[in-house]
Amino acid sequence: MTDSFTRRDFLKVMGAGAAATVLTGCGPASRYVTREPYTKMPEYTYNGQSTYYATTCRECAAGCGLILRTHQGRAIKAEGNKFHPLNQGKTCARGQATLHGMYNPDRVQFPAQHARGDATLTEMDWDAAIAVVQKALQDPQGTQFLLGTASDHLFDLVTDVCQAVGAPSPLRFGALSMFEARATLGEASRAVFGKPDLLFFDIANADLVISFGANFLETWLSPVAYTRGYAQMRRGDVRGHFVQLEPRLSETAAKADEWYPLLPGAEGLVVSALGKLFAEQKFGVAPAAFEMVDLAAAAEASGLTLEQFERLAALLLRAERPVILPGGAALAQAEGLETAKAILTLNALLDNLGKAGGVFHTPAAPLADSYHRPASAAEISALVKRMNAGEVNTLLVHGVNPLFELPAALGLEAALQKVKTVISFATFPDETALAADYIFPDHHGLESWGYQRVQTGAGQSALSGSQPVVVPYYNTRATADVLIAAAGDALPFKDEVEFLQSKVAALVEAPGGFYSAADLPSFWALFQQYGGWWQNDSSASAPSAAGALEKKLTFHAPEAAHAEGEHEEFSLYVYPSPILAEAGANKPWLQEIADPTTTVMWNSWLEMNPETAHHLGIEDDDVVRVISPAGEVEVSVYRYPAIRPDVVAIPFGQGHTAYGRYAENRGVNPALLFSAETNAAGDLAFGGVKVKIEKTGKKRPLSRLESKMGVYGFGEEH
Amino acid sequence: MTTQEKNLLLAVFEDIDPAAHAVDSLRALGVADAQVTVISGTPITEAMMGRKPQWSNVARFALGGAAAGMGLGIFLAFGTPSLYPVYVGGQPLIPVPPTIVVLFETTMLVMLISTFLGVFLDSRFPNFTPMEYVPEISDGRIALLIECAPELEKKVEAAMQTQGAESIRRAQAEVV
Amino acid sequence: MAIPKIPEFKAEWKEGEEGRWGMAVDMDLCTGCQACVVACSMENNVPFVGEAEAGYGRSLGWIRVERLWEGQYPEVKMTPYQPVMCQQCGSAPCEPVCPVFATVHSQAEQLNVQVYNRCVGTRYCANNCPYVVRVFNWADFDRPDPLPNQFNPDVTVRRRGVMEKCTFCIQRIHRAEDQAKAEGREVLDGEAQPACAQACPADAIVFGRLDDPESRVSKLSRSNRGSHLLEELGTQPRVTYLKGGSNDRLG
Amino acid sequence: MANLLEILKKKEVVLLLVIAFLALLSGGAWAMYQTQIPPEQPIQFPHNIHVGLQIQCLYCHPGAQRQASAGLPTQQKCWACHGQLRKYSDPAAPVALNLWPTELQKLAGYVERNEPIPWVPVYQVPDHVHFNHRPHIAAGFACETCHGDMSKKTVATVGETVNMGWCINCHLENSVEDPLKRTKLIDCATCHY
Amino acid sequence: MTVSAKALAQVHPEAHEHDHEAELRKEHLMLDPKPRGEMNALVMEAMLTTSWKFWAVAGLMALVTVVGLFGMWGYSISEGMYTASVNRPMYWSYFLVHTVFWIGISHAGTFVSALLRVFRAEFRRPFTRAAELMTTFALAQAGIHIFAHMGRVWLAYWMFPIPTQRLIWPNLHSPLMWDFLAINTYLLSSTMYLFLPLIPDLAMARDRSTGWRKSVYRVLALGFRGTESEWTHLRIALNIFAFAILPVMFSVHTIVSWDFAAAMRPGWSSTIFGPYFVVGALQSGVSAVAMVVITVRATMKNMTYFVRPEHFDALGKLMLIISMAWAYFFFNDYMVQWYGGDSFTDSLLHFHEAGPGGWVWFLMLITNILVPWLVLWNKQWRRNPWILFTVGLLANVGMWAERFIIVPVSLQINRVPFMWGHGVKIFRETFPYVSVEIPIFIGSVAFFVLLYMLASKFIPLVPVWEVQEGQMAHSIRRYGKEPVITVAELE
Repeated sequence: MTDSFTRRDFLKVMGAGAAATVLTGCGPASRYVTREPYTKMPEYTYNGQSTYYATTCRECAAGCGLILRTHQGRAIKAEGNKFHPLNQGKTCARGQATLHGMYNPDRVQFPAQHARGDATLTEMDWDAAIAVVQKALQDPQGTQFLLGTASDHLFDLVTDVCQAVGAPSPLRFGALSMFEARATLGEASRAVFGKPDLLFFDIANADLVISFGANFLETWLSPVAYTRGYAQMRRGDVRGHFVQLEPRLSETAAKADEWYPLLPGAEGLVVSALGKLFAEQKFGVAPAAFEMVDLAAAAEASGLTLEQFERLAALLLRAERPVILPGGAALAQAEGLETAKAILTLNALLDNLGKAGGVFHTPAAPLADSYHRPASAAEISALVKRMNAGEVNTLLVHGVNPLFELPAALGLEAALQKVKTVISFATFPDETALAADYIFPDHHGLESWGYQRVQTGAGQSALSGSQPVVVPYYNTRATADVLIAAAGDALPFKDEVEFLQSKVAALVEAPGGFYSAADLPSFWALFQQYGGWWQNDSSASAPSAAGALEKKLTFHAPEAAHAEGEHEEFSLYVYPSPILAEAGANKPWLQEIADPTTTVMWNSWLEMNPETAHHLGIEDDDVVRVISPAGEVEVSVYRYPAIRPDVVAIPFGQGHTAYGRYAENRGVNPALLFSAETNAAGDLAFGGVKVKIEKTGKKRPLSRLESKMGVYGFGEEH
Repeated sequence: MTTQEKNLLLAVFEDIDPAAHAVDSLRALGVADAQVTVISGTPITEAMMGRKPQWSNVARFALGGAAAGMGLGIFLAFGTPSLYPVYVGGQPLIPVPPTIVVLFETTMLVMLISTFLGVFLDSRFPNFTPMEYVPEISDGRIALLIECAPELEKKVEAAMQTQGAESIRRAQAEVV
Repeated sequence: MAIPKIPEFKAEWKEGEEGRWGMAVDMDLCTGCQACVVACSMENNVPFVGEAEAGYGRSLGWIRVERLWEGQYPEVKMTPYQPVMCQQCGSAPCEPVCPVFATVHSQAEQLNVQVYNRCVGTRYCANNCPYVVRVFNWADFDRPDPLPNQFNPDVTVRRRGVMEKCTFCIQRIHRAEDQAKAEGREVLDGEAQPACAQACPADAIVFGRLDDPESRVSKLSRSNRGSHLLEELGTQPRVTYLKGGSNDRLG
Repeated sequence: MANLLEILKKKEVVLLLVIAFLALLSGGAWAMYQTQIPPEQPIQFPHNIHVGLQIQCLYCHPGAQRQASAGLPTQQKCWACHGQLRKYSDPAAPVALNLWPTELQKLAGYVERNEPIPWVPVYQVPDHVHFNHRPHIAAGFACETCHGDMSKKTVATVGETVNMGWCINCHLENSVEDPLKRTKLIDCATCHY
Repeated sequence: MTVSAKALAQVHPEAHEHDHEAELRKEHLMLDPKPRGEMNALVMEAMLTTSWKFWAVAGLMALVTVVGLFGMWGYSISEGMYTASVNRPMYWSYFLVHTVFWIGISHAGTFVSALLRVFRAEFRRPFTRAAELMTTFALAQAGIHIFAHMGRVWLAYWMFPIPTQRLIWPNLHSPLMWDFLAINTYLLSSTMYLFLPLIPDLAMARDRSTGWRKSVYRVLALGFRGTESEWTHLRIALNIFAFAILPVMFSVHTIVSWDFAAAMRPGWSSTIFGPYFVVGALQSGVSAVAMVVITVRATMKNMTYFVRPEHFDALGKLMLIISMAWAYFFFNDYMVQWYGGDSFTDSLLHFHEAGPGGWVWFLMLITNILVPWLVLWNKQWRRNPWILFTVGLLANVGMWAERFIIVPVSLQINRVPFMWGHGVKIFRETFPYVSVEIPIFIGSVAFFVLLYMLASKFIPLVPVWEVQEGQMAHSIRRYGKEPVITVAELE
């Protein structure tokens, strides 16, 4: 344990004793509960009074600031950090449930060695663990790091380590960035605006938001910030108007004033058609980018009507500050990159670049020159190829669960067999950890130091800081410390805190900060106190789209699903569960939360239009086999009244085969159905997957919060 | 009950008529009505035997019980809310309609309990001491328990015989 | 045993039009994200019950986010998300039916209070609640170690057989009041925040003092967009639901 | 079957019944007693000596005037005095530990091992009662009103039967004049939530 | 096809010629007197005769009681209410159905005994005891179900208005509290009402038994001898009881109905629930009396003398009248709810009929109205114990169905459609595999039967003195050729 930790030794208050007082009710037994006071009183703490620590949420990559209430050394409640520019005191459901990750009964409790695929762990000590990592680093060319999207400080450190020892740069991956098609968005931004940026869409000040499948109230980019923006848009003097186009009515679409169910893959056509209609009516002539589109054909292919196009164009004409959002579902298509370009071009046509309610370049986060996006599926594919070729001897995985999150079709599981040593730093025994030879558990996010860059969602440049709010509950160790120890003299830091201090030292002098300090120690104290550092004023810049309107964009009608014959085909629409997202399945309270659209709890389901179900002779809770070219899953049907009849949808987030008792063997993982096909930007083109539905004759009731009878009427109960 | 000075005779009759006549003849012999107790296995009215009606306090007990029950109800309905005022549902502390329900139930409860107890208090039983009795009574016989001066005993015995008594015995203690 | 005589209660508390604490929920802003539900459960030690029990209507969340459907595809529309928690009725139907005074109207806080330790589990209150917001501890639901470390010490951990419901986070109200009293002042607007309002990313839930006409919640409650749930029952709910859309220029 | 009443006339039967009854009674009494005796403490802390030395209650239990829990002193605080006292006679050669009283040796042991002292709470309110010291101290109540005269006790013992009736009676007695205060003081939500 | 007594008479003209008086005597127990000693012997024989079959059945019932009722109840107390079928919004379920069911059954004992005593309906005499016994035992089952329904039954004593250190008293605003008072009043008073007329019969049993029974009866008979004053007190007390227990009985089921009617729920909030429930209780109760009387007659010795077709006839008529009254109240309630109902009440009514449990609603109408009306108008049919038993059983099934519809089915519908019901779940994935309510109910039926069986072997089931009193009062007079039954006023 590093010195920086021993400083916080006072937090080591007997969890057991304190917990017991809470647990036991009345009765004679409680008389013999012991209360163990602090041996030394911590600074600013009174016995029996809560202490609040600022830190950063690690449930997704957005980097919201949290305030953790701790009591007698136990973390009690996560609350939003009021000063944080991103979430401004608010939190989402996943952020609230983060404590159930830390105090989860199924965490990895000690460094361990184990046979791949076997859940029994053999405990080892940390010195041996460091030796294992050290050995791996002695073969830098054969070493590959695979990191998650949180947290950034570890990515920076690993980058440093890799540079120091000469290993290939680390790869980052996250299922949410796959679903958001971040590579496509970045590539489109580069093509249209000349800068591969994660753009900031100022919906707060817009009076018309047209979103192509952007589920920004659920998981998209930075949901808390966008929800705040949404609320501001609605609360304005003139209530902003919101239109969502996507094949199913998502939680976000439910908040839209107008929802248009369009066929997946036709987004580009619709964008072009809108651009053409708008330009023709406003300027009399359509720009080159959109002139190719045939309105009638676009309507035909997208499943919308010409009247609906007219309606949308009329809205655009009347709006003062319109903005168009490129959702992940629209971009993760074969023509996704073109679609992304079309959406950005339409924004340029609407003349909202750099204006209130429009599109901005997110300012570079502190300690970063530009945005480093996570790896696209193509890049992961390349890694898989290298693994298969035997070029990777040691794979070190942290903060990501690729065996679950990546499509099985990419072949990672087989490739792992070719890797001699797989080391996982997982806090949880997830699928990838169980496929590793060693698990050297990192602390949970709330027990860790670190920082996370705010990449989008706020106009300010912001760095969100983490600090441990409680002493680590188990015999875990910060991965940063392990790496620093393993790298030995290759790095100039003694421990993680020293590394962090060396990084933030650059900000002490930075202008426009939320606070200023004379020297590093005081800055570091304030950094902990406020949970990060950020600028006071927005420094978002206006993108320039010179010439974009003149570049021709062409789209093809999406391949229609076969509607004939016995084996009817459906487009499969997979969306990240708004509640579980990529890594929430192990938290019991998140499992218990009703899905906002279907109110299903604790399971996966297949959404199907009631008409289609009727036609196929399928009822609620019937288990069907969903077959794609890549694989098949069995899942219960939820007859969802607001989905296209030719589309079926499955949420992503369940279907774990490991990952603790609350996640294990629960629901299905739709990633098994994806093919490895990618779009021009390298993102997985999962939007084009077609599936067949087969009845199994089984029934597995879904647990719903809603009363089926009350919501759908009598006769709907089975 | 003092039985030392007086003799007790238990005359058992098969039917009501002879017993009724026996009562008359006893009266003729100068045995006071109060000294004759009619014991029967079936309720027979005093009128059948030509005797004065019995006095019963059971109804008074019932009335007293009703008053006490009402008092209990008043305490519950009006007393307890003012002992610890707890406000619920925007209702007044002591609402009228529920009070009526409570008053009714407690009144009836205590009234019936005191009626029940009244039966026993009034007829001075349970009594587990030996008593003058023959089991045939519960088979439908009617018995006259006659308390008479020793000098009258023979006459009474003869009169009973005349009236057709099945058996006449000097009352002995029967454990009942 | 001797009954100590309690002197006569003289204070006259009149149920005001507004009550003391209130909440306003802007349904136009509510995105149905369920952050309030999780926040509430974390703050109030609400147990989770597992798939089978949850599917059979035994989940214990104190808030639920309702939504219904209107129309048929493709003209189908979801009704606005509506978080429903205890409405803290001024004239609460649940209170008078409890035989043992386990749910009572707090005269000091003007809230509808569930006294867990007094509850004998007849569940009548839940039957009589028109909003169906009361939940019952059907069992001692298992929270394996070390999950109980997260328990909030300010909130009783309920055992099986006890009714429970939203308290407007009365422990936070008490904390704020205690703080204010120690400092010799009134509770400030926004000082006491229930977990749901604090978490709500869209700021759709606003909580505060109704007896202060200048508070944010008072102003919102008076808004012409506001309405109460099942107002016709005369329960005087303290939660105002705001509907939106009137100033939509493009709609 | 023998006469039921006759059975009861047998002496052995009656004796057995009496014994069974007494066993039940004493079992109950023992259980009651178990809940009433002061618990075994790790250190027989002499409150009387400390109070006798004019140390204020709030010196060691400062939480009482600002929060719900009065708090227990850390051993740092204990040692602050006792560590000095040890050196009092001759700072160069402090008293040998084994010459100290046993209880202080125990304290020294805990300090040495940096181990919290596992005190057993004496005044326990159940989980469903939320007691707050602060308003009681702020209202001017002396500690001994509830905790008894500590100058006469070594380890803490329960001076009063802490039950709801006891709380309410005191609340009533102290709000006779002020109906508003009484409303707060007998309100269920004041303690139960 | 209808077959009337008149038609039968025409088929057998000679029967008419036969001595009509003998027929009357055969028909009416009151006109067929036996010496008291003989009747005593009959009753004592019936009480004392047991066969191995009796003990086999009793043993089985005891087993079912211990396992089904007390075992499962203990399990549900230790595990929590999730072992039952309750959920949100169906907070009340079978336990309350069965509580109301047993309270309903308990009503007829008092009704038959007290109301018929008040109106001097002489046919009541041989089976008042059987009916009162049913009241007490059925109320005990009802109490068990109320307690089994509570989440924390070990704290049920908080409902007793007794002073405690907490200084807090029960809430008299609560219909459940009224219920608690009313049921206690009813249980105590019906037990006393059972015991008072039992004393002379206990004295009779005392006089005719030996051994342990004698000593027990000696204690229970309290030294009753049959003196004039004892009879007088008893008579007055019984009159007071008969008059006073009737309003108590009505109040009990009215208050039970207020548990529902006082609630703010569609379908429950109905002013007619009081009488509707009372009549419903009589419907199930009188049917249960008929079933018990038929069973007792069939299984116990010598009972054919005491219980005769005239009793079936009278009970059958009573059942028919009550069935009509029930139909009247049912329609009354339904009509008003249907006509003026808000949308939620409409949904509820629709749900009753067309919901998944719709068949239960139709079953209720068939067994409560159709069957009694079709069957009981016929004198021959209602005199047939098999038919009467079947009709009684069906009526009880129907009344169970009615309570089932009122409690769990109606609780599926409330004013918040999102929170409408999730159905009633009987089967579970884990032990005990069925909701505990089912074994507990079966156990309580067994417990009821067991108690009744044991009681029938311990107390004289026929109030011999009352029968004899009736026989003393009855006689036949002839007006011309017509023999006419006359009753003397003995009191």
